[in-house]
Amino acid sequence: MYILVLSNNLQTYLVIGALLFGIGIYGMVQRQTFIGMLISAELILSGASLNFMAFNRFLAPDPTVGQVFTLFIMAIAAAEAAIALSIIIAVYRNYKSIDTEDVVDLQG
Amino acid sequence: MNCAAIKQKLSAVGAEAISETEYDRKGFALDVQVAPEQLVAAVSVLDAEGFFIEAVTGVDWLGEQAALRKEAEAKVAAEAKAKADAATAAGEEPPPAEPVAEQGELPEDALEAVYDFNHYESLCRVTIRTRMPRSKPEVPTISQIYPGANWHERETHDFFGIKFVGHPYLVPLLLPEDADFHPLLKDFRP
Amino acid sequence: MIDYLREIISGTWSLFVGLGITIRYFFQPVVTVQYPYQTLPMTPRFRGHIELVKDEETGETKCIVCGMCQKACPSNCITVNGEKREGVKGKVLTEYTLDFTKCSLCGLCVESCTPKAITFSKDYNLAGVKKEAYIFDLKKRLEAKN
Amino acid sequence: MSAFAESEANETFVLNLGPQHPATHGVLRVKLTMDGEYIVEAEPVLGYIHRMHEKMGENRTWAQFLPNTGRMDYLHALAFNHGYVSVVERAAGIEVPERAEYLRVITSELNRVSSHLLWFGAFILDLGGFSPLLYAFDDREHILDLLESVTGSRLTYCYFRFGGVYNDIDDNFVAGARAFIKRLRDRMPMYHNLVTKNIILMKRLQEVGPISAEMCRKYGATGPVCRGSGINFDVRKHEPYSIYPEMDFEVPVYEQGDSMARYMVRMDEIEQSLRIVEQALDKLPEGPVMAEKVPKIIKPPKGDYYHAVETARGSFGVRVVSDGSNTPYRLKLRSPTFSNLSLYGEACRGMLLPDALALMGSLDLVIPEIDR
Amino acid sequence: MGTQNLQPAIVQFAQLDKLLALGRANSLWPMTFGLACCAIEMMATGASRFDLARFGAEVFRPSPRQCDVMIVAGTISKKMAAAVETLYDQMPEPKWVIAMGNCAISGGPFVFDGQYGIVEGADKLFPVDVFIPGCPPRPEALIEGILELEEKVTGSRRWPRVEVG
Amino acid sequence: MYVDPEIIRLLAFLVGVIAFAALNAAYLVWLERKEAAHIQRRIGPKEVGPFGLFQPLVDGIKLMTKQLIVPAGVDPVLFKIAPILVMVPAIMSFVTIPFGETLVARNLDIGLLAIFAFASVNVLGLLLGAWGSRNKYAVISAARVVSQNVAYEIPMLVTVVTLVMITGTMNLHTIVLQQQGGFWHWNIFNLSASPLMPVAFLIFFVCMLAETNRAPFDMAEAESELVAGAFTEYSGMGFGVFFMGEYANIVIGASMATILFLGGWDCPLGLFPGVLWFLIKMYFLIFTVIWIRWTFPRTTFYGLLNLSWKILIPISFFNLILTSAMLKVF
Amino acid sequence: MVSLLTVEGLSGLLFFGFIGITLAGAIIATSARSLIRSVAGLALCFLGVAGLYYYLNSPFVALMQILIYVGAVCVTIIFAVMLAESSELKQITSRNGLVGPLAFLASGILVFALAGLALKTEWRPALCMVNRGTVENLGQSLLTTYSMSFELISVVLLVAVVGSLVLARAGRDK
Repeated sequence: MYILVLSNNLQTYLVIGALLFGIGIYGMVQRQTFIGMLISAELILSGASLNFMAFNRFLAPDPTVGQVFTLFIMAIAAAEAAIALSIIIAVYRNYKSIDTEDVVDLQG
Repeated sequence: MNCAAIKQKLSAVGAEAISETEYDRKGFALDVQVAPEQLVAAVSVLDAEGFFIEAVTGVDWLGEQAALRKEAEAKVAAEAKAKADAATAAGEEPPPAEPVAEQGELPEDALEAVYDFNHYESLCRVTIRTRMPRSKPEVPTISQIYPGANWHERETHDFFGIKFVGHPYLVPLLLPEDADFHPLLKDFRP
Repeated sequence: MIDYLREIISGTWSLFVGLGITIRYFFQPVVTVQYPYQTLPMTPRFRGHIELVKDEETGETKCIVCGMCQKACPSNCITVNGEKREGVKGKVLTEYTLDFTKCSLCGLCVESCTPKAITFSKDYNLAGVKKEAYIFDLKKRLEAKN
Repeated sequence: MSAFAESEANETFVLNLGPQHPATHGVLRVKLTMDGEYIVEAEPVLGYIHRMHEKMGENRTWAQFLPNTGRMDYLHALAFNHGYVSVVERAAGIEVPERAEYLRVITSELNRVSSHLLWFGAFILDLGGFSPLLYAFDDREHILDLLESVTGSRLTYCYFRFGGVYNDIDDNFVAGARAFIKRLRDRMPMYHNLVTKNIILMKRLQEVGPISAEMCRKYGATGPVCRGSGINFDVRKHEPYSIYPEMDFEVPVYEQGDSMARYMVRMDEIEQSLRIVEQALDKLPEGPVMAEKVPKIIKPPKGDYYHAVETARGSFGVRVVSDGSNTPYRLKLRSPTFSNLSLYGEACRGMLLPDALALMGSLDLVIPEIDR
Repeated sequence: MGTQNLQPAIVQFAQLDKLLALGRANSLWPMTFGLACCAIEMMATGASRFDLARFGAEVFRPSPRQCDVMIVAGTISKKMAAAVETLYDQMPEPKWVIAMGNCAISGGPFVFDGQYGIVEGADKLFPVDVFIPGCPPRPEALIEGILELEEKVTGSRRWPRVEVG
Repeated sequence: MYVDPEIIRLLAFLVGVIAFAALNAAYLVWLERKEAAHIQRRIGPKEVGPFGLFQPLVDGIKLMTKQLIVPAGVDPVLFKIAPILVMVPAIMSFVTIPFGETLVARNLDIGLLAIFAFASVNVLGLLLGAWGSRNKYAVISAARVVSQNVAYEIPMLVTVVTLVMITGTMNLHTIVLQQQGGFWHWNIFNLSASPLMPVAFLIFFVCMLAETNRAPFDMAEAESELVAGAFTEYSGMGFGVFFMGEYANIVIGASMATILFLGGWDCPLGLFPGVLWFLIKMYFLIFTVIWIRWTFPRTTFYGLLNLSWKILIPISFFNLILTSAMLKVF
Repeated sequence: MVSLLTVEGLSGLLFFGFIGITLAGAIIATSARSLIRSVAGLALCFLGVAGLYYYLNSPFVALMQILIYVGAVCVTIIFAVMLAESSELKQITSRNGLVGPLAFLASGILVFALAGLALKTEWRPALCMVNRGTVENLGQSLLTTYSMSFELISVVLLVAVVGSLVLARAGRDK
């Protein structure tokens, strides 16, 4: 059965990665709140990581590279989430809103 | 600090009547009657002397005036009767019964607010009373002097409908929030 | 620094002391009285609901229907009725109802009873599915006992 | 989301503690305005167990009101009995035989110990410890057995009468009380080791919920609450009643004013009460337990009368206004916890929720006594 | 074949119901809910001397969502009545109510002409399954009440009755 | 039809693990109730079955047949999903725990990491459930759980890292094998690696208590403060599953402590190793957990954070540095 | 032909499950109305991705994914949602009717391009393997080849921790 060996196929992962990336982009545009956008950003990062991992598994001569990359992305993502959320909270404190449209007052 | 000194200070702010009572008999040392206007001044004196607030309550004197009059009438009648008896005993013609003097309308019955203060160090329970007409039961609040009076006054307002003028939050405390009855009034019927 | 360490150590020690106490109790015998199988002895002065006393000589109640208990009761849970019968001195009890659901077990009725015709029962474990079961007809109860 | 949206403007939200909440010891409701876990404002809402005692006082004869007193503060019912019978005796001029006063003090102090034990257990339960509650209940059952053997009931006693007490005690009671005193004295070190010295409890109580002496005065706090704030005020010493002047006991006072101080006051009071009981048992005179000349229907002369007693929670005062009839004209019950609780709103401002609950526990609330 | 096969099935359903009833009866979790004096006796019942735990009924849950039985221990004032009703409504089915003490049964000693503050009995608010009279009832009576409720649920009583002389 | 024996083995393990988790949860409740009772000098459940042994069974029957209320205003999806999110990771963690020399479902090289990874999902479940139930008490409780878990994950992980430095592997099976042959080989007594090993064990134990929300750190379900905390709105089996998840987490915590510090299935005196010893050690730890629960009052929230940041974290870091220095020297 | 009842078959099915979880999670994350459900979707998506990593022979990264993304990032986001929930309702009002479809179109094109590229390109596997990519290898390369980046990442994390503390504190003071 062909479909059962999909898991051993590079393209599968690449397509899933592309889908994640696309959904992330869509969410990025569509979402109106900072948190929603942050979530979408995480999706985009996931798509990228998945690509790295897939290439790492199937193509790379040194199969630690992709993993190291993904780990770094995770660390960056965690740091980003922490910073982004503290910014969101600070914004919320000042504007009482996490809606991007409401935060237009640059003179703050 | 002794009760006599307090008595003087209280009379200085214009208390209507002050009597030193026998502690063993009554359970309090000073019985002070003030007009509602003097209440705050009197309480301030106690506050300056370091008294603590024990309780605030009310008494409904409904029917008191009628009873007083009845008593007075009875007294008059008794006197008349005694006179008559004395006269009869003396063998005189009893004087004709005097016509009962026509009396005006009864004065209005009063509501009384009673404040109990006590002292941590020495034994001197001071009772301050103030009377107000039943139709317009208003008395200034003392909750700015004693924050503890806040609840006591609310409770008294619950039970008697006494309005503490200037009270910050005079809503029912023990009765339901929307209660509009005052159960301890003598004419209360549920 | 010394204080810091001392606090840690003494604090931890206090925790172990506490654990020691509870584990000691763990191995001690239980103090439970297993109610439906075992029962505690009731003190003779225990106050259950009231009950009519039987006169040992006549086998009848001692009640003289004076109504003192009814008057003394703070919560109006006693109803006593009697009637005049021929050949009998005083009144004869026809009804003695106790609404136990209003009783506060203060004992004023028992105290006020001059002929000592009522006493406290020892019913300490009443429970049932009907409220009406606790409006006792004490006269019937006395007769049922006989 | 409404909970959070409603208070968006100032980042606070309202938390309704009660009327059914495990920490409020009954049906108290506290409206807490909170900023996160910090309390901005606390407003106790009373009256959920308002049982119209004062109204009932005007509807019943002097004697018929007796059972009510035991139901206000069901934990220290005998002291409330004591306050009420004392004021009526004062009003009607009834002399009480000495033995009766001794019995009143013995039973009432035992009752105080049982009240403190229950408070101890419930307080630790508030703080999350469970077993001390049951140990305290275990000890308390012994007191209840003793009291039941005299009064006939376990909780809401109606034992005192105008002019004396209802039953005399027997030798079994005396022996039992002495045995109990020994037992509790042996147990107290265990309580201290298990609870008082426990680091977690110390951390939770020390410097938590401070109440200043001035605050006590302004709010009229009495009992262990004011004694924990350095005020040496105990009605038993301050305006001695009954046979307390003849007893040798101390009033424990702690200066700190925090929850730990109030805790320690009560723990020390248990020992003092045991001392009183011990002395009273030693000195117990022979004689009747009921005055002989007590009128069947009591009609005190016209006037106001006041009498205060020291209950487990503070000074309980009864003001009666008699119009000379067989029912009180007005009956004011000054309950200690009412005043003690009234300072809660101010005391817990800015505190964390668990600390505020510890403070509430340390005030030793009995709600039916507050609401009356 | 139909009838012959149906017969045992019905019996088995009955057995299942019996099992459910047994389960429910032996795991009555009360609500931590005390109103007045009787609440102290309720605590005493849970304490070492009487130990309600023997019947599996010591799991006092503070949230009504997890309770099976509400022990109304004390006077219900009119101010409190709404809250008590809400609590009752919040409990999941099947649920039971025990009215402990005279106040919960009929208002007890606090009923008088012209009373303005209390509800005269929990059964004015919701159906009550077991009544335990007393003021307050002794802990044994509460245990008896729990046993009575178990009897009501399962239809039979497993425990001996204590006769009082 | 051909069925791969490997699948049967997997299924058997799955069934076994779920049954083990469920039974454990049920009988830990029984143990807790009995132990609490005896500490308090009561009898505890007794009337249902011998020694009340059927008590968990009837409780289970009752909970399963109880009405499942989804209160108005809650987020129904999250509300229903949350108990599962608490339960499933716990069950998955069981897969990698070696109960005996051969009794392990999946011997992962990074079993230690797997358990920590799955444990972290637990918090998410509680958070979603609490937020989904739209109850203020639940939300406060959830906020507490998270800060608590964050605060205690640090000393726990540092301690575990110290341990991994000593053992050099994250394979639980290997870690146990290294401790074979008498209790002086157990990591808790491995004083040559670091003289603070017993302290490290204490830290691990305390962190485990905090992570599983057990007293004295039961902030999440602080009865006297937050009614029933995150579970306030849950009824019937929803509550039951939360409860099972909680007890499963305790079992996992206790088995981790057993594996990492107490030599797993190793017999203290080097006699016959076996699964029995593992269970004895694990249940002793659980007994201790319950024992602690019924002895101490609850800490406050800031007291708990203070404990973590001021005491546990410095000590565990000190231990880490000390251990690495000793490893370098010796 | 592989039977479904073998390990391979099951694992293939499981693989489908993971793909489904990933995509479903991602869609929920972007389209759910309430933020909290988006986060739940995100967590679901991350779990799926972790599963996919497992299939890519690196259980270590899979577990790290769960530990960091689900256990830390998602929890942090939920926390923020709790603090700033109130604007959730406004979500329903879209700013412009065209934004949705346009975004869909744009991302659709992007996905098609990327997927087409992935499928069309002929990927050539590496000729030889330096190592097998186990945890050990990973650790070694982290501490040798990538030690510099490792250090830098730690600095970034530290800065992030300090920064977020400062930001969150600043709001408190006002």
